[in-house]
Amino acid sequence: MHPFSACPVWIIFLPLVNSILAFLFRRRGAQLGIVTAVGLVPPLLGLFWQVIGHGPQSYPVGGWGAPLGIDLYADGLSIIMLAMTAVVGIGCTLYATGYYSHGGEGKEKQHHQDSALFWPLWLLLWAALNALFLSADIFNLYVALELLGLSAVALVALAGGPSAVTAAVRYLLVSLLGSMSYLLGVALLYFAHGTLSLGLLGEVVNSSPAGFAAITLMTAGLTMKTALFPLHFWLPPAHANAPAPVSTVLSALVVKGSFYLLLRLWFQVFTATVTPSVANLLGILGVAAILWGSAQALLAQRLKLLVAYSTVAQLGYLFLVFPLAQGTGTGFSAWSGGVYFILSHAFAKGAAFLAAGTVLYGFGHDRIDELVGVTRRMPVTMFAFAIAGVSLIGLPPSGGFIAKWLLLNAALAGGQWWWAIVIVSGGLLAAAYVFRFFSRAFRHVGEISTCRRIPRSMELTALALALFSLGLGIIGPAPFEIIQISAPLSGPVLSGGLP
Amino acid sequence: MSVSVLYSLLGSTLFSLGLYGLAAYAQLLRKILAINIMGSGVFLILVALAYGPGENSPDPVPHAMVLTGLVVAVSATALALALACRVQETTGSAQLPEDESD
Amino acid sequence: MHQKSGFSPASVIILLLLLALTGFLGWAIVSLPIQGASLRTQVLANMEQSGVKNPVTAVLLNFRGYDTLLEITVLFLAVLGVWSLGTVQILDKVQPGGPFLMALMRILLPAMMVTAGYLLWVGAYAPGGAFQAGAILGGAGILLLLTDVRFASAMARWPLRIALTAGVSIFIGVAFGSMILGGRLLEYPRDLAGTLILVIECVAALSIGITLVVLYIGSRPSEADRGVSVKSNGKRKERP
Amino acid sequence: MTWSQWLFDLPLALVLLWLAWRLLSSKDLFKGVVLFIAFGLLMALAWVRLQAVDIALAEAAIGAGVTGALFISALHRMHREQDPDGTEGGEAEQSKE
Repeated sequence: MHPFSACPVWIIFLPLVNSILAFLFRRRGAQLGIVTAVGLVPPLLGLFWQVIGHGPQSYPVGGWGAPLGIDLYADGLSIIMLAMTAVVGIGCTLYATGYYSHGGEGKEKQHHQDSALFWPLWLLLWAALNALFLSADIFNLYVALELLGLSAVALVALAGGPSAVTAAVRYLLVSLLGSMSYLLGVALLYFAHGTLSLGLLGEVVNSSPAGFAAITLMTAGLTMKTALFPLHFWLPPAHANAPAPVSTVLSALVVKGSFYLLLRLWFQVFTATVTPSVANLLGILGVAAILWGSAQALLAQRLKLLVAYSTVAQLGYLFLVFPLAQGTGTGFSAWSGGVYFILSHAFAKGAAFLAAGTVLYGFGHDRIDELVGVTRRMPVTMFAFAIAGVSLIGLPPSGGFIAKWLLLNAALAGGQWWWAIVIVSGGLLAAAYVFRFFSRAFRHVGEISTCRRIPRSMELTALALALFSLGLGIIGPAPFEIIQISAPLSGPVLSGGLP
Repeated sequence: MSVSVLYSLLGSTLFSLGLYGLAAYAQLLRKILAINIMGSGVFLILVALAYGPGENSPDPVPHAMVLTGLVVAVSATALALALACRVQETTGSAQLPEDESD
Repeated sequence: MHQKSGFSPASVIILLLLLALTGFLGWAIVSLPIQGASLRTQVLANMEQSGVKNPVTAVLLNFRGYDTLLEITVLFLAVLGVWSLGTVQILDKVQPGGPFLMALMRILLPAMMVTAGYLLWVGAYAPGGAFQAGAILGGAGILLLLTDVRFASAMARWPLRIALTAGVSIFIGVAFGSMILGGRLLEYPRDLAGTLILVIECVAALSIGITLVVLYIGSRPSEADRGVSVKSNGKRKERP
Repeated sequence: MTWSQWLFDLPLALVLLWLAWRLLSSKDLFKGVVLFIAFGLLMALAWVRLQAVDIALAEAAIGAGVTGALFISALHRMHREQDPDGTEGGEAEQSKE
């Protein structure tokens, strides 16, 4: 057996074991978090090296192999997701060591949280994400989804206030409803085809009534968990009221977990079942999400709520992948645009939420109208927010630009120009809500409200994530080769050529 | 109509009924009850379809899935109930407010 | 007060939609192949190697043991989630009953323990196993919690944390142990499979039992009177 | 399916459905929870009917037993927090005895 073949196991179990340890040794949470962050790097590199060098890897847990047993599986999409999780996760871990270092003197809504429970929950969530991205079994994915959803809910509730607890319970109900719907789809698929393995299902699923019902149920459940308009109502309160590192993880990673699964199902399992009309429906809902989310972000009174509504809008773009991939020859362009969007949004939104969390931490509130001149108090944080804003708007040379460029390209090359209008106008709306905040933040005034001392790690991690979102645009084509590893769609990266 | 079909239709009816309960009632405990009914519906479909009248024993894989699902359901219910109690303690009411954002 | 009485047009539409959903599901179910493909034959063909004779136990703890491992993690997660919401004075929960109740408990509790043990043991070749046994242990624990001060105060001490994590820990331990012995994750050595499964089940049942009691308590048992300083959430709980 | 089986299955299915409806729509939450426990016990019967004894045991212990206890405990906690002037307060208070 190859010594590296066990890498996926370590990637899942290192955070899991550390979560248990962090529960047992309450005072060592931060250290265990850092141990996890550092310890994950070697197995991740090992897995990347294997996948990039030798193609997709699978690992039969228990030695049984699908369909009797459960397989772990990693291809290009999985390792991109794992890398994204690791980058944002490491950032959040470092941020949280600062955020929870002296949390006793909370102001206003910022209750003193029992950071002792943050660490086990966060590490468990990390384990759940890794398990989700590595699983190739639809029922195992259900358990991983539940693990992810419940740990996210518990983290939201950690903030403790009435709005956080209410948001958490709403989130929990939606999450459970989504899982139930997904599980029913799993049941139908199992009885129709006698297997739970993603790979095997991909070969046999057809457009039978059961297949059609399964994709409907699973898509409904997962879009609910991904907060697609009009099922987004739970997201803004949950993401805005959670503690700062938690908001970041929720917006940057957790919603991507269910979207990742949706991508897998649509493009690798239900290829024979999906119809252009359903894909268009998802695209239209995506458009509605872009418009509605941006409008709400423009109206938001609080910075974290603005960022949360921006997530609703940005998630809308992801759903454009489904109709855009239907065009002839545009499949890979749309697919890689979607994957790129997931990545760049994770980094940019991660940076934006960390920065917004720092503002809330420093000033004790995040009411936009009162945040006049904050750039002078926290220049590093505001710089990070600005870079993140560039990527959210989709200006060059950010990762957001490349993502939107790919999507635009797929739209124009496939003759679906109407989606292009939305992509462009969505960027303008994003510019509007980002500048709305900055017009106040940069204004020069004589007196600026006082700010509490901010740990260095909090400012620097936000900046690092922002730079990642920028770097994604600068390194340009490198990730395409990874995305291509056993991607379900083929075709040129850019069907219309470079600008 | 076979036993399998009868019970799986019962399962899908329970699923819809639970969905209705989840949507129609504002009281949190009732919503949580409704989720549990939905879960029972899904589990019933799994077990009913695993039951083959002609065979000696039913398919064990869905049974294992349901056992797993039951434990997940009780965990989620416990968390939901604890949250519902906190909602009441902090807001004074165990109902979800209608306005969405904060 | 919060219930709608009578039918508004909206509720009629909702009902029709739900009927449509039921019909849609029914249509999908009825269209399934009567004797469709299943993993039943594969499970039965590999029973010899699973170490147990009950197919459901074989699927749960061997063929799809990874699912079960994650599922026990979900139970652990539920405890984390519930504990993040505040603390409770555990002794408030205790309400020692009258002599009749105590006498009943003296009979009931041993009976529940024996049943749990029996279910654990029998799970290897007949219906039963860790979850059923754990649930009965949990029930016994809840009864004990309500009546016995000593047991209740034990819930506020640190060994509780070990008991809560023992199930998932032993599972992970065995999973990695089999990897060290040269197999895959959770690939039990053939001769030891039955024993290892029984060990996992015993520890998991105890953990599940304790976990259910802790979930029943509904908040973190306060350790304030144990001299450990984790009162932060307790403060939050006090309402003006 | 024979005639005698219909005599068992159909009533069981209808009673389960009726219980589910009643437990969701009952005005009194405490009654709803009691009906939920009854629902769980009858589900256990359905599991036995479908040759799923493993699940029947788990449902009786977890589904009906522990989940029911969780609901009653939560209900109790909510009523202790709130003044017992709600419409459902009276019966929940009685249930303690």
